[in-house]
Parts: sequence; C-alpha cells; structure tokens
Amino acid sequence: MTVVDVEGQLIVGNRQELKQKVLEHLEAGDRKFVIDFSNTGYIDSSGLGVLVSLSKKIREQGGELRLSSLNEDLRTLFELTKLDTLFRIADTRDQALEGF
Amino acid sequence: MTVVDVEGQLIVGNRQELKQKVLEHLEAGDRKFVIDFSNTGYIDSSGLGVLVSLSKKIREQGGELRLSSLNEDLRTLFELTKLDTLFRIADTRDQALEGF
Amino acid sequence: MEPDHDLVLELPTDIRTIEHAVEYVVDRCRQCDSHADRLRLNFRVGLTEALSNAMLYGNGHDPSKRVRVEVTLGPGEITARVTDQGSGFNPHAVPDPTRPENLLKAGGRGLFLMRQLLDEVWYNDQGNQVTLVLRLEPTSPPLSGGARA
Amino acid sequence: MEPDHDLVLELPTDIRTIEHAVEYVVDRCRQCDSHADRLRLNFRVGLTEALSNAMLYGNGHDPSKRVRVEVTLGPGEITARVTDQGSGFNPHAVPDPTRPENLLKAGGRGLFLMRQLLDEVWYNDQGNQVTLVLRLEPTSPPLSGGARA
Ligand SMILES: Nc1ncnc2c1ncn2[C@@H]1O[C@H](COP(=O)(O)OP(=O)(O)O)[C@@H](O)[C@H]1O
Ligand SMILES: Nc1ncnc2c1ncn2[C@@H]1O[C@H](COP(=O)(O)OP(=O)(O)O)[C@@H](O)[C@H]1O
Repeated sequence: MTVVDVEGQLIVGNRQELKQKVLEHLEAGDRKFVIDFSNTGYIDSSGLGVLVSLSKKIREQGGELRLSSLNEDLRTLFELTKLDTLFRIADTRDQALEGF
Repeated sequence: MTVVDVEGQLIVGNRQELKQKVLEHLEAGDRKFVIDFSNTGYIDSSGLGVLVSLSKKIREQGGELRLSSLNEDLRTLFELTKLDTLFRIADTRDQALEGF
Repeated sequence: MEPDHDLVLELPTDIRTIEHAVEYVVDRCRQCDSHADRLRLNFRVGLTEALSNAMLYGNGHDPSKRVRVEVTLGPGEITARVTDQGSGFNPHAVPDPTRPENLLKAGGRGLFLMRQLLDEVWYNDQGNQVTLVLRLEPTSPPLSGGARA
Repeated sequence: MEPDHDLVLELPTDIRTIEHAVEYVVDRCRQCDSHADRLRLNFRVGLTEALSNAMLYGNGHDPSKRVRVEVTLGPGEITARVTDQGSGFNPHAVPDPTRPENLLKAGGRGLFLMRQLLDEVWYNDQGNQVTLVLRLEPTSPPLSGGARA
C-alpha cells in the first residue's frame, strides 16, 4: 500500500515528480495506491491528466488508485471534467484506506 | 526635532502611547514634530483625535506638528473629516523635514 | 501604439516559471480588488468605531459588561451588528465634526466616520445597538460609502 | 429564537481587544468573499492553462521563445491576455474531453477548463493569443464561469 501526499500545486511544472514516485512503487510491486490532497492548492489539466494515466497504468497491473481529501475547489475540477466518475474519491485518507 | 513612527494601527487601544511619547518630548523642550505614517495600517476617530489634541498642545507652546507618508487609505480619512485642512501633510518624511 | 495594461510580464518558455507567474498576477489582482479595499479600510475602521463606542460609552469601561458582535455575510453585503449593555443614546443629537467650530475638538468623529465609510448605519430605538452594512458591488467606489451623515 | 449569524463574538469591555477582534472578523469575511474564491480557483487555473499551452504547444518548449502576459484590471473584471510566438491552431477543433470516449485520455482538458472557469475565453484569428476575462460581480457563482464550452 502506497500513500502519496501532494504538497502545493499539482500542475504542468511539477506533475512528473508525482508520476515518477507512483510508477517506482508500481514497478516495485505495490498495487494499492492512495493519493491524498489535504495539502494541495490547485490542480491544472495536466495534473488531472497525470492522475488519469496513473490510474490506467495501475489498473493494467490489477491494482487500484484511490483519491482522498479533495477540498471544494478540487472537487469542482473533478466534477467539471467528469473525472469524479472515474476515480473512487474518499472524504478522508482513513476512509480511502478502509477495506483497501 | 522629534520624528515619531506609528507602527501598525493608531486606534483607541494604543493611542495613549503616541500621545505620551510626544508630550514627553514637548515637556523636554522640543518644538518641531513629525509623525510619520509609512508603517501605519489604519487610524480610527480616536487616533485622529490624538493628533488634533497633540497639534493644539504643540502650537500652544509655539511649536509645529507635521505629518508625513500617509497612504491613500489614511489620506481619505483626513479628507473625509476635513482634518487635511488642519495639518501640514508632506508626501515623504524628507519633505516634512525640509526647511523645518 | 500599445494599449495600456495594468501589468505586463514577459516569461521565458520554462514551465517551472508558471506557478510563480500565476501567484504574482493573482496577488496583484487581489490588491486592486475594490472589495478588498473596502474591507481593509471602510469596514475595519467602521467596526473599530462601533466597538470602541460600545466599550467606552455603552459599557462605560466596565470590564464586567460585554459587547456582542454578530456578522452576517449575505450575497454582495456584509452586516455587522454591535450591541452593548448600556442605556443607549440619541445618535441624531451628535453634531457634525467637520463644521469649523468642531474641527479642533479631539472627539466626536466616530459616528461621522461610520456613516461616511459604511453603506448603511442604523441604531435600534434605545441606542445600544448599531448595525453596519458594507455593500460589495463592483461599482461601489473603493473608499467612501453611500450613506452621508 | 435567535436569527442565524455567520459569526458571533462576545467581547469583554477592554479596548485592547478591539484590534484583534476586527482583524479576526475581516479575515473571516475575506474567506467568504466570492471574488477571492474566483481569483483563487477560476482565474489561477485558467491562467495556468493558458501559460502552459503557450509554452508547450505555441512555443514548442523552445527556451529562446517568450510568452507575453498582459493583465488589465477593469471595474468589475480582470482580463489576462497570453501571447506566444507560435503559429497558432484552431481552438474550435478541440474535442470535448467529457465525452465517454475521451474520459480516459491523459490530455485535452486545458481549453475545456479555461472555458468552464472563465467568463469569457477568446482566441485571435491566428490562434497564438488567448484572452481570458474573469467577472467580479457579487452575483457570480463562486466556482463556475458563464462560458460553457
Ligand atoms: N454605544 C453608545 N452608547 C452610549 N453613547 C454613545 C454610544 N456611541 C456613541 N455614543 C455617544 O455619542 C457621542 C459621539 O460619539 P462619536 O461620534 O463616536 O465620537 P467620540 O467617540 O469621539 O465622542 C459619544 O461621545 C457618546 O456620548
Ligand atoms: N497556444 C497554442 N498554440 C498551438 N496549439 C495549441 C495552443 N493551445 C492549445 N493548442 C492545441 O490544442 C490542443 C488542446 O489543448 P488543451 O485543451 O489545453 O489540452 P492539452 O494541453 O491537454 O492537449 C493541444 O493539444 C494543442 O494541440
């Protein structure tokens, strides 16, 4: 199980860091991932894109990616883009871990 | 010559400090005073009142009180209350000191 | 000829500069937001006046008495109601501090400033409760309110 | 029964408490200011999209090319114009990323987000300059703009 915090923004300038970190754990054999947004300011379209492509890669390996602790701003971005239908989004990190 | 900086707010809760400081120098014989507002946030009516009463006391001793470095907010307060007609208000501290 | 802009940036093609550039622009916009101006000056000074009158005159400096502040954030306006435990006064009897004969007085500018800076100022009948309304409309002038004495 | 308030304070009669009480109230009001919301999310994300497209596609990552940002603060609106040194594109040809067949694609949400979050988005004929307009009206919903795709 890997839990990753996104600190600050998840945008075009830094999205590769998150991608690399998750892919390393995936290669190392982890299959259950939670990305937690408690400390995230905003996300742009390329940040959303990274989440979509990570989710796809993890699913291809039989794993699952869950998201947690999206504030109201971030939730709006997922709703506008309909990506809220693609991810399991938990209110808190603990709820994301429950029964994982 | 005494130059006094007002740091933060000049309001009902702290106006006595300014008053005391200026009156001490007046009693010690100073007659030329500049109060500088470069670092002042806002002033309430009792802060304005302290300036009026200090100006009166200084004038009674044959001295003068000048004000300097009022930002736009503070200038508005002086204009609304017509106190801009009562004081010599300089744009900068240096201009207040010129020919004093 | 270039048209006038409030802010112009020239950025290199380096996506790592985006975050800072965006923060910089947003901060500058915030500073020019007239709502922020009216909160910073008009509301802050008006509320300070209401609180000090409540403590000094209403409650007569009595530390055992309390002042109640109720704030309501409506769409496009902020209302602050300040109540003291005093017996009130007649706000209409307060003289205009900008008249020449009052200009040299140390006091008497509190109500005047509230009325100048807020869009609405009203007292209850007794005079121990004042309600201040600040409108947040894009057309409001940044520094002076609509209610004049 | 008491009416609902967004914020209620009970203060002791102590004038030294006024400054902090006023700051506290103003901070809380700022947080609920829908202009601040729209600057924080809508404008920030929209401008980020415009800048990254300008750098990635317009200037094709070429560090010798530059991006120009011009911001104008009008009464009740903020306009940001972003110009790159590329040859442009046809913004009408960009597909809707919320259609089921596009939902799993990693890219293609930038223009869509700009159009959703800003009140106006328009490109020059060439397609190397985008203009974003954010309206700051008290009635604007805090999170989504008026322009839909
Ligand atoms: N809450 C209150 N309760 C009783 N009297 C008040 C109250 N607020 C104001 N007043 C009266 O109104 C007068 C004018 O107040 P104001 O315009 O704020 O000027 P200042 O506080 O400098 O006297 C005060 O001197 C006081 O007599
Ligand atoms: N400034 C620009 N110059 C040239 N092409 C652009 C520009 N902005 C956007 N595009 C084109 O429009 C497409 C869609 O952009 P966008 O909706 O932001 O999604 P994404 O950036 O994820 O591809 C881009 O892939 C690119 O081909």
